[in-house]
Amino acid sequence: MTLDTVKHAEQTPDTPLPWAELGLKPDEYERIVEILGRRPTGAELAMYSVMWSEHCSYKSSKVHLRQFGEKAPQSDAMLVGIGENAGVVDVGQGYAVTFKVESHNHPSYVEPYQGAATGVGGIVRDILAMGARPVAVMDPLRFGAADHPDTKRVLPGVVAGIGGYGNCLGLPNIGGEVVFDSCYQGNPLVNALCVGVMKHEDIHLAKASGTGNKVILYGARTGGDGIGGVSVLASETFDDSKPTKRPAVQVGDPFQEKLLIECTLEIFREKLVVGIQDLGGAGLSCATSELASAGSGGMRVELDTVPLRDATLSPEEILMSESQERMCAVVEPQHVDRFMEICEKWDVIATVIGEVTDGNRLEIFWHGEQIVDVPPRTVAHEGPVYQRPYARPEWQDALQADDAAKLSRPASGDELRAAVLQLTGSPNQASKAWITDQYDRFVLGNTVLSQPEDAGLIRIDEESNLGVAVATDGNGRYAKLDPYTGAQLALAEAYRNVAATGARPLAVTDCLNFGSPEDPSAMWQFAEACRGLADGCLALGTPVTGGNVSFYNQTGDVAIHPTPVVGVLGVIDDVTRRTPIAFAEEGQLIYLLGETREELGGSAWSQVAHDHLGGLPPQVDLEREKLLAEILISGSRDGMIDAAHDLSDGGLVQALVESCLKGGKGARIVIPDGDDAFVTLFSESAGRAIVAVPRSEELRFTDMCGARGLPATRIGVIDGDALAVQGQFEIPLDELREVYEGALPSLLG
Amino acid sequence: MARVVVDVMLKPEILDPQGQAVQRALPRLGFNGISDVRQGKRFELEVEGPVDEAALARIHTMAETFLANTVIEDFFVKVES
Amino acid sequence: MARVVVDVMLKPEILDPQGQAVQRALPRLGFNGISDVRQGKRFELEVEGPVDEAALARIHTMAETFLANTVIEDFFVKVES
Amino acid sequence: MSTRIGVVSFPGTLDDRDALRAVRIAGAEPVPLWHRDKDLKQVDAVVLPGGFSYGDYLRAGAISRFSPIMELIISGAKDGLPVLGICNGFQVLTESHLLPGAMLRNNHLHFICRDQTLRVENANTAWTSDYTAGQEISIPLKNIDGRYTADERTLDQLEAEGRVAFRYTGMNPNGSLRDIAGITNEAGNVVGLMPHPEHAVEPLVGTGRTDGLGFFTSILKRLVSA
Ligand SMILES: Nc1ncnc2c1ncn2[C@@H]1O[C@H](COP(=O)(O)OP(=O)(O)O)[C@@H](O)[C@H]1O
Ligand SMILES: [Mg+2]
Repeated sequence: MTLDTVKHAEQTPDTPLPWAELGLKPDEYERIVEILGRRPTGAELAMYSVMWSEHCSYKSSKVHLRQFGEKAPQSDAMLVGIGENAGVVDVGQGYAVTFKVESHNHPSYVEPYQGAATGVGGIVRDILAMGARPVAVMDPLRFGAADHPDTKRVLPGVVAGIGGYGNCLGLPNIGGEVVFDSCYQGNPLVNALCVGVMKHEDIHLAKASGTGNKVILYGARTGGDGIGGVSVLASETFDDSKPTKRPAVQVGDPFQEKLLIECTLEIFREKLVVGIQDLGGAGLSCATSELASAGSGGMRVELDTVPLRDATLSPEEILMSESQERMCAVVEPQHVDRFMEICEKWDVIATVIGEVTDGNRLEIFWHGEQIVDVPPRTVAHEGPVYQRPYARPEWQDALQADDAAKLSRPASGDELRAAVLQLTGSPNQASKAWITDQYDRFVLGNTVLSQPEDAGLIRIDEESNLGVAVATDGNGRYAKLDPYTGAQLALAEAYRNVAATGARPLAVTDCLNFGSPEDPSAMWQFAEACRGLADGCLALGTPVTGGNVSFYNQTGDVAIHPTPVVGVLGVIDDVTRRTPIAFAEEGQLIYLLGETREELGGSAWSQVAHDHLGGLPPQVDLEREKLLAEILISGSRDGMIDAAHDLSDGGLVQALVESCLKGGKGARIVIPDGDDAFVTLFSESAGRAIVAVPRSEELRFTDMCGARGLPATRIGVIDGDALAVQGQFEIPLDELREVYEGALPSLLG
Repeated sequence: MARVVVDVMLKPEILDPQGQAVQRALPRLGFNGISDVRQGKRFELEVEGPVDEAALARIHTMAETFLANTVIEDFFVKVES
Repeated sequence: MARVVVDVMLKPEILDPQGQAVQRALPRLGFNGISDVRQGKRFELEVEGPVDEAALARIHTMAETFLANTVIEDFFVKVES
Repeated sequence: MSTRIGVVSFPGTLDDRDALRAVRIAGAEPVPLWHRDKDLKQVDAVVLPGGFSYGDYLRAGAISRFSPIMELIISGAKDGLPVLGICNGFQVLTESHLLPGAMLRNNHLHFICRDQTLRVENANTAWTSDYTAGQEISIPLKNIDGRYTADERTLDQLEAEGRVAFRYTGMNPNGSLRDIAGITNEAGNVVGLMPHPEHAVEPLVGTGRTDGLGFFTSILKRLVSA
């Protein structure tokens, strides 16, 4: 076979190319021909097709994601915004924190262990590429029904993969989510979040500048992993009947990644790089074109210098390979030797594969012949943009009209008791310890709060006790009922969770998991969720710093619930002031903050008791959320509250169960006069939390709430070894614990 | 009672970090002349009754659906003499 | 280039929970008639040069000191034809 | 002169920073050691910390055992150098035959991370003198290859000589024979255990208890009074 060089392409304009098989649309191919003024070479086609895929180009989502920038609240904390590998926020004392959540959904369905493992690996490299030391990970997960046989295949593999990779990297797992719902049966969601810390001056960006600077590829050798994975996997619905579309799976090597992290941090410490980029989806195509596109000059790459694991790879395959654990750095010539020395110290293979040129083209050579000659911006940053049609689905009205108020409710104390136990033992509300005990939460020695807590909280400075807290949340049921409100509820919950630990919420990352953008209904859900999130972030003053979109989460015509997963990062000046969820001191008073309305649409109770989804989700009041957060933060800082737990799915009763079990202390609860016991216990009104207040602080605390106008209702006291609701029921903690802790082990073995 | 062995190896195109780690360590330990190492799994099955074609076919299915993950692994069934 | 295989198996007296987990799962998957399963490791070594007695002796040492931990494992070296 | 305690980093070691911090909190001078180092930098004792050295590929601890620094540590330990192996470090010690037995995959086959109680059975080793025999402590446990195994004769001998240094109580988390969480050599200078004392030296982080600090204060006292 003759090599398809640029010259050859010029001479053979009529050679048919497999652009359609590579996922390009006719007009997209036309545009490539127009940009180049000739037909692309095979290698160029490979690059464009993979970089213009939905996954890399965000072509369907871009027009909506723009709002995150346009409506961004004024924030002094934002150091690097959307568009880089990850956003960076200032947390004070010269420290900057970067964090981002990403999806690895489809690969984790095909091969749960490796799919999830490489998902962790990928997000960690993103954080590393910003110049930061990765310090913690989180894993928001969604699976099909807990008792479905395929869940038993997918879940243990995913969990083992996340643990196997993250544990081996030495990154504490400080939280996440586990949600079961049959809508995720064929499309589990595996999202992974990483947090990194650096000093302001260490921030690095992905750009290649300085003519003559060397381009160094370092890390693992390049093999045939996931060739075409990005374009095929992420832009087409996975379909079992067409096994040819199954991509080669990527296999992770966490040990190699650990070396890559330490090696890269040492390189940063010695200030040896001008620009740096991790290799993730689209591999070298992405790294070289993005580096060149963001920089000032062009780039020339000798592709045959790339160290290979499989000598038979073609140049196109090398460009598209998604082999893991690789990074690409731009280094001034005088620093190359030292760079190589550090790589050698860490047993990391490093190779100069090219250099920055003074032109404005990305040129790639293979055995001396030119196979790529493109303007890099057209590959990396000026891909197609679609204004996809969207429309409110016609079933939306009927769904919202199907009010949960009509469902039959527990009335007697005995029925309430049974409902509590049913809720506590349901897979979504039960303890996730079977999963989280497979994750190292102690490594690095800075974990102050980890699961089960409202947010993960880590110390970032041992002297000053400065720390950060991160929580992720997302409720697909709420979003299905109303995607605008659902996205805001996800944001509000994560925000509230961070505040409940005593940290001040600062910034947002999000992973938007949706169905096909080519389906106007799914696209409407997406548009609404983006609008809701952008409006919500503006109202709360927490900018979106970065995130990820995962489309095509659907099987046939049936999409998953729209699932915006929102991560909120907060800062706490003194981690010793943090507030845990545990009820630890008998005699302390339990206060319910916020207002409870009858809001059962999309609730955990409606799912567990009636398998029902309908009506409207809880209302959102972001001003109230801000006020609640202020109270929680002040209460923690001034020592007025010893425990706090936000209220979300499962409502008040679920929060009580968790705080009691965590602290090993019971509670005596009195339903406020005139209130309905069932609604008080099971409603999911937003903007609420419970707190434990030492008696000596009661007056000070209620004065503060009163002065600021936050409803605070004393609902009980920490006492005994049962959860007792006066006049209704009493459940010994042992019985609750058995139900709470026994559920997942009995389902998963 | 007969023994059937199922060897499960990563497909050649799939990265084998374990084998690589072994191979990289060998020269340091003074063992040279090994150009590649792949690490896989070996299952020894004690089979009740005769290992006839039907039994082997069943074991083949078992290897394909359970012992090996054919997305990334190849497997080989053999009867131990 | 020749291939030498080193099989490493837990000693018979050592509990093998991986093998047991496989064995326990088999009936649930509809596979009966397997009375025992042991899971071990298989190393495929590509040897440069002739696999003569000297080479095999070296590989034997390598297996004994490195590939296997003889406190818990037995190993078997064979030349693949 | 201050007491110098070395902490070895192999490629893939994870808890080296924690171990260095624990040494510092105990009041000794932490000295980072690198697996390729060809001298021990005049340290008075050595900690082999936890992690996945060389990815734990092949077997946990199997590849690290052959590093240059391990040659020095093996010969030093035989001459009385105090050595503490934690988790992966314990695995390196058994692979190096400084301690008998071997570590296998947990009986439930999962990685497990939990707060674990153990009983200090031998408070006479270089690393446990600040505890009392029979004392129960609670420190984090996190591993996937933590099932301690040895043949019956070895186990009987360990018991007879009082060399079972720590035993799991409450629950055996991994199927270790005779609930063994850690052991010592005959001289008492080499100690290995699976749980992580270095994660339990500050009241704020980790489990919020400081039950692990005694390991580091024990060795410090021993070295200062020597
Ligand atoms: N996949 C997971 N990985 C790590 N931690 C998890 C995971 N799933 C749940 N958790 C943790 O378990 C605890 C309870 O989860 P959840 O009930 O979803 O919290 P909340 O309702 O406060 O958002 C939290 O600390 C959460 O971070
Ligand atoms: Mg919460």
